[in-house]
Amino acid sequence: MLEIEDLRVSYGSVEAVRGVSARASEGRVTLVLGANGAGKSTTLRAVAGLVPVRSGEVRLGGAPIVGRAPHRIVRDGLVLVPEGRRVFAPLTVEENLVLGGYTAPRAQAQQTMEHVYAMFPVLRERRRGAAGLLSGGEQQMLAFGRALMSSPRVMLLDEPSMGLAPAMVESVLGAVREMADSGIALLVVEQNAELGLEIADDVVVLARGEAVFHGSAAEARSHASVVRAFLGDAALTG
Amino acid sequence: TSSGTGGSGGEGLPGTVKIMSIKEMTGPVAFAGTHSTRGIDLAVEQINQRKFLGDTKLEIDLHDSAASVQEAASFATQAVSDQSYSAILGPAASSQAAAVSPIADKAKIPVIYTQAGSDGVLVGDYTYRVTAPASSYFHHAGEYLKSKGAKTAAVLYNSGNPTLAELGQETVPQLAKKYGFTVSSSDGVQLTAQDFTNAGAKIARAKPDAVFVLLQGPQNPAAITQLKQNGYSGEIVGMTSMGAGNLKPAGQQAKGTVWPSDFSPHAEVPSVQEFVKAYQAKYNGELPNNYAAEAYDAAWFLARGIKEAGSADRTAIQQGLATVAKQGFEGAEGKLRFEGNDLRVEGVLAGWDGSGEILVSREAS
Amino acid sequence: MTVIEARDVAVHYGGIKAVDGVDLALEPGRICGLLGPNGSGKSTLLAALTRLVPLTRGTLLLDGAEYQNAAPASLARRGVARTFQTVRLLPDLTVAENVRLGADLRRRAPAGVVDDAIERTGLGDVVRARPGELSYGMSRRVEIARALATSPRLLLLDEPTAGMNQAERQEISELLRRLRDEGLTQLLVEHDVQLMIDTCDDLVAMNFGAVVAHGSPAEVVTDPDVQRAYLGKKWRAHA
Amino acid sequence: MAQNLLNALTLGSLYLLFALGMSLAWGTIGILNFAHGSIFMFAAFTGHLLVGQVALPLPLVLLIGTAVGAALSVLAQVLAFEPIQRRARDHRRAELQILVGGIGIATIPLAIAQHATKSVPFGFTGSTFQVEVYRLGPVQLTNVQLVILGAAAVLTGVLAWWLRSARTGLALRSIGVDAEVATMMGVNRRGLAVATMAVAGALAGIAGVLLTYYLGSIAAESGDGFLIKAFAAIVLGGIGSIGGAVAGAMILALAETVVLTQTSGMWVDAVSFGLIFAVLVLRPRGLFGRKEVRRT
Amino acid sequence: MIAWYEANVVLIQSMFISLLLALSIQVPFRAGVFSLAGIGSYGIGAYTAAIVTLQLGWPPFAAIGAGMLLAAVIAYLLALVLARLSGLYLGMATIAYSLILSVAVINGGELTGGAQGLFGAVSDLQTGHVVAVAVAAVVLLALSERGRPGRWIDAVREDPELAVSVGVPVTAIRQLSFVVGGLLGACAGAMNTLLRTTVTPEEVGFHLVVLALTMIIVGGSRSWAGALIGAVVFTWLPTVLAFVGEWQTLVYGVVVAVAAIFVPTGILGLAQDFVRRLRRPALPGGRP
Ligand SMILES: Nc1ncnc2c1ncn2[C@@H]1O[C@H](COP(=O)(O)OP(=O)(O)OP(=O)(O)O)[C@@H](O)[C@H]1O
Ligand SMILES: Nc1ncnc2c1ncn2[C@@H]1O[C@H](COP(=O)(O)OP(=O)(O)OP(=O)(O)O)[C@@H](O)[C@H]1O
Ligand SMILES: CC(C)C[C@H](N)C(=O)O
Ligand SMILES: [Mg+2]
Ligand SMILES: [Mg+2]
Repeated sequence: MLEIEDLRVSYGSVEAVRGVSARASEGRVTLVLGANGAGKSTTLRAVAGLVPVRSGEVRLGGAPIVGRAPHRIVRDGLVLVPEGRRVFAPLTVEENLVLGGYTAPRAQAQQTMEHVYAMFPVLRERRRGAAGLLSGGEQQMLAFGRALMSSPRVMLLDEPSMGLAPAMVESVLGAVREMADSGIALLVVEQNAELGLEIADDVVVLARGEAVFHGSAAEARSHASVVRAFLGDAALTG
Repeated sequence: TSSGTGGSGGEGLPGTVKIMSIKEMTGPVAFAGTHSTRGIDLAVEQINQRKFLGDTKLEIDLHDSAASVQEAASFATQAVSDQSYSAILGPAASSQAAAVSPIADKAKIPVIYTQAGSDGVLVGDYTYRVTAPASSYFHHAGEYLKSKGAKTAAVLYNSGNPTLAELGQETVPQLAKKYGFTVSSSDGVQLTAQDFTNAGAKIARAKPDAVFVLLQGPQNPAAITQLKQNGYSGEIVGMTSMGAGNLKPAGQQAKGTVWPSDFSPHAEVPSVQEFVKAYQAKYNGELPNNYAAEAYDAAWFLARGIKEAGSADRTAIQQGLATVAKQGFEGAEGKLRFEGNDLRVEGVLAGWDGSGEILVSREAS
Repeated sequence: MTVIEARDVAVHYGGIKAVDGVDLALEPGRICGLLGPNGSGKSTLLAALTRLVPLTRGTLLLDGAEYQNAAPASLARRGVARTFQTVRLLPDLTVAENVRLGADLRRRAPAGVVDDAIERTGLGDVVRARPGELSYGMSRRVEIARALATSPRLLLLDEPTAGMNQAERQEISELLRRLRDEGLTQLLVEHDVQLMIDTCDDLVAMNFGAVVAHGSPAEVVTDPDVQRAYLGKKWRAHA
Repeated sequence: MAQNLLNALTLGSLYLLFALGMSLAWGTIGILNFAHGSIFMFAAFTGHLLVGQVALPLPLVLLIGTAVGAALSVLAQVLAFEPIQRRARDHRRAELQILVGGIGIATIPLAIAQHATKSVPFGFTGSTFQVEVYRLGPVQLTNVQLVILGAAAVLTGVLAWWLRSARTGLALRSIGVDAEVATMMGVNRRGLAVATMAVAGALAGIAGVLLTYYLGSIAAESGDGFLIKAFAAIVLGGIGSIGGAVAGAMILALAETVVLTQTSGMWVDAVSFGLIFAVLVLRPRGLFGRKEVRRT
Repeated sequence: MIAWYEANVVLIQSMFISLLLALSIQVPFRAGVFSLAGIGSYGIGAYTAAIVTLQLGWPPFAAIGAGMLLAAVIAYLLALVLARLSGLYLGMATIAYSLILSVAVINGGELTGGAQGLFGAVSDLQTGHVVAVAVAAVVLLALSERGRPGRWIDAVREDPELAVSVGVPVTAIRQLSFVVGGLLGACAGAMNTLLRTTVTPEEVGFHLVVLALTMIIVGGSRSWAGALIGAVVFTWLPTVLAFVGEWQTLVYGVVVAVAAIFVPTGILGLAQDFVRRLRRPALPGGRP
């Protein structure tokens, strides 16, 4: 579905991503791991068309999308849940969701909204309130729900569980798994590697802008350096 | 600085006498600056062709002060410090003129203004003004109203412009006393007022016999239109700001409007007609307006002063100007006479016939 | 003697009772963890403690003295520092200058506090970068460093390790414990339960704006209310 | 009394027509266009030039004004505001750049019109349209006033409805909040922004033409005076609210009318700006301004 | 050189006056206070200086001081009254204040000379004095841009809540910025009046708002240096553009627009970016 090939991205003279390849396929969750500053967010933003790509290929359903305007990429079925929530603070919760469904047919958007409200009841309670007044975790739920609204074919998630309470992390990651099972392709950056690995099919590890590991979730779980960096020493001995 | 100028210095005139002309060629008072410049150009052409100063040529160096006080003041200092300039023809806006005057007076370089009606403009011996204060010939309006039997008059004036404010607040009430009408209402509007609906309606409702509309150029047609739309049918009296084509947008509605003016191209005075003919010959038949006439007179005033001085020296020219001022002369505005450094003219009553400017003349009086 | 104390503190926004009658007391030299579901009022309580939102009711005490009417800026001068859940850095200043802003509080900041804060939070490589150039995790560290640079006696941390991976969280946890050992009292808001157990001396759990449990970490994470409202299946299994 | 009210309503409608476009662009895509006054004037000026050649009826002059206004506004957007917003790091910074860029742009049509007219006023004397005065009891009303009142009411209504209920309206507001995230929702930010500026400019053009018919004439500088009034009306009502713009424009016009009819016109600005000052002291975000969404 | 100086002395004076005027806006802006009250202060300074010179015969520095004191007091009161306002709402309120003042001076009767303004306020204020005052102001402001005060002001502008949390006296800094803006504006107005010996209502109008804004946005609003660049550029630009004749205003507008479009951080920012790029090697990548 989504193929990233030898992607390179620079900010001025700083090369943040130096030849990353990855793919996200229908029905699969690809987990992206990496330390702070490894280039995870940059990779996702570049795919979504938000930062210019220096070289490399990104194909969506076989068609190259590098250089395409971000709003067109959304219309092609790829949506990004950005790092740090970025909800439209002065707009109401519901307006945020409506915007999320901007490209989707109205009826379908209405249906998805019900689904989002069911998943996060607090959003329904606060639907007429300004999004910016929600708590951090509530905003994260909104950002996730908003992305669902467009009924994407490919979804990029940048730390969807950040700031969520443990029970909520489980339900969000559970929802991610369900989406994959319904045929969507997902690329997920997740710091909670333990839970992430539970729902992931494939894993890519980035370090200093390069992909240093590609493999299945099972392989990742047994790969020493991955384990040490992302699951903690306890997991290694245990 | 009483030192000599322009090369030869001392006795006798040099080959050229250089004058700086500071005029608003652009910006909101460009209508004054551009027409003044036409008048000056015509005068200088005549002065040089007629060898009025012998072999000496008058040379005008034009500077656009735009709408800026700072620019005008800066050009004045340039004229002061550059000894090749013998005198200045000053800007029209009072605020600019008021900034130029102290500089010129201190440095002792003669400045001749047109327009610039504010009090602060004439500050010493070196500053002259060749536009008579409107108040000095506004009696034409009084006589006109008397002849029409007007008993009441409303006043609508621009309180942000010194000349207009003075006319509205002082001149008209004095006129009323003298010509036997009462001022029924007096309304000031702001410098940049645009909407005269309320003022027009208010005045129209009171039905005075006459209304003085003392506003800036663009405000005049708007105010007259509103008066008429509200059914006002009495006399409308304005001032020179009604001239220069400003009433065109009001068209027929402004028909019958009159205003005292220091100049009318239709005045049957030989010196006026001589100017009008020359002007039309030079500018494709266009009729001159008061800005052109005033500036034409200013240039001639200066030339006479120089001739009298027989020198390009600034102080000598000032003395020459003083002598000429004492005698007065005939010019585009008719018979010119000075009171101190300030001009007085007889003035006329001009008017609008629906499509152009006419001379209402003095037969009414 | 408590360092800081809240008595029956409430913060209401119209009908929304973000904090509703909380009692909380921090003992000196201990790390107190604050956990609770999203929207349970943790951040609002922190804002109340630092005087950034007005109280609907209640009393606040610092070293035994009431301060619910004090100017917020005076708290920093009295040794209370905090980090924000949303990263707040000055975009035009470098990382080093952002940290120095913390030290500016004192006319004579102890020598080396800034360097020390930078070093302890692992920002050495990026001191000259500007916040816009940092990855999310790095900018979180700057938040912590700036608070440390104020040389606080009391540190309030709102999800300081969000956006960090396991190893990085370990680092921060160790840092906080070291600071505690140096005598710094802390209130830590986090959703990583393991980290809370490892780091905190006491835990307080909130729900719906009120405290629902408090005690040692072991007690609180096994509290049935907390389990139901807050913990995921992993922790439920532990019980 | 009734007459004064009607006049105030007309003046308010003119302020509103002018302010509406400005408010739309500002409240949605965050562009405070200080060239709006200049565009307004130039639309009328173009109408004047054409009417000088052929006698045109009012609807046609309006159409021309609308087209010229929209075209100039789009030009300003594409050549200036868009690049500024693209380059600026954040919104607040772009705001001032845009304001000053607009001030610069405003001088271009102004200089051209000043050059052409030498600041002598101009109107639509050649138009086939004739002002007619109707008398209804104590009140008199002109056909121009009718057109103005009608245009203001209809255009305001349509705009308010569109912003409130259409998804596009929401998309516009989202651009003003966070343009990048808006594109991540699939919003075509550039296209929508250009369309918005076209509408704003068209409104300026309509206002310019109607004002000229109403006053009989305007001058090249007339746009400037309206600009500050419209800005004031929008702020008074609360930025981003169409209802606020209506309230602001009407209150301002009413205050001015009261001053003009009850006292001397010399204090008009002092009273109306005094009113604005007082309102802002009591309501720091205008009458209907949204409260700033901020939390810790 | 001396001849050049003499010929251009008005522009040289104007340049320093404009600098002070621009600073009167720039100082509050830097603290995130979008106040244009400096323009009103300019008017207060200009008229106060004229009035005390004409009616009381005060020497120039006393006249300037009187204007500054009055403006500072009013600015402080404004700071109290407008404490809850921010952004363009504050901008509008302070513009309103300035416009009310300019209506007041037209209607001020004898005291302000009405539409004519006041003239004949002769004093012995010299260009040198103006330069000295401007330089002193710049030095003080430059100091406030470095180190601790500089960071504090940055914090107040960018994030007042954060500033409070690290102990910055936000309210006091905001009020101070109002007062300093008032002092600078009044100083500029008073000196301009005394140099020109006249003041008219026209000179203290809305166009000053436009001029001051243009100067600091094109020059760069983050530092005194930006205001200086703006003052230099916009004082001399008309002279430089004299050769385009009639289309001067048009070209002027184009220059302003182009600067706003292509120089987002002002000319100063452009220069600083350039220096920074020269000096700083590439940032090392993220942490391993
Ligand atoms: N706007 C920018 N300008 C310059 N450098 C940048 C910019 N954004 C990111 N970088 C740099 O690019 C590198 C990669 O950053 P990125 O945000 O992609 O990291 P990340 O893997 O998402 O980290 P984290 O887990 O902390 O979010 C970092 O070194 C960062 O400093
Ligand atoms: N200014 C405000 N206006 C309205 N509601 C508010 C405001 N501030 C907080 N709230 C609400 O109060 C509740 C508590 O918010 P708070 O941010 O304190 O939660 P939290 O415990 O920190 O949650 P999280 O773990 O998600 O950060 C939330 O429901 C939030 O939406
Ligand atoms: C050109 C005119 C507008 C000048 C005006 N009469 C004045 O005295 O200022
Ligand atoms: Mg990231
Ligand atoms: Mg929180």
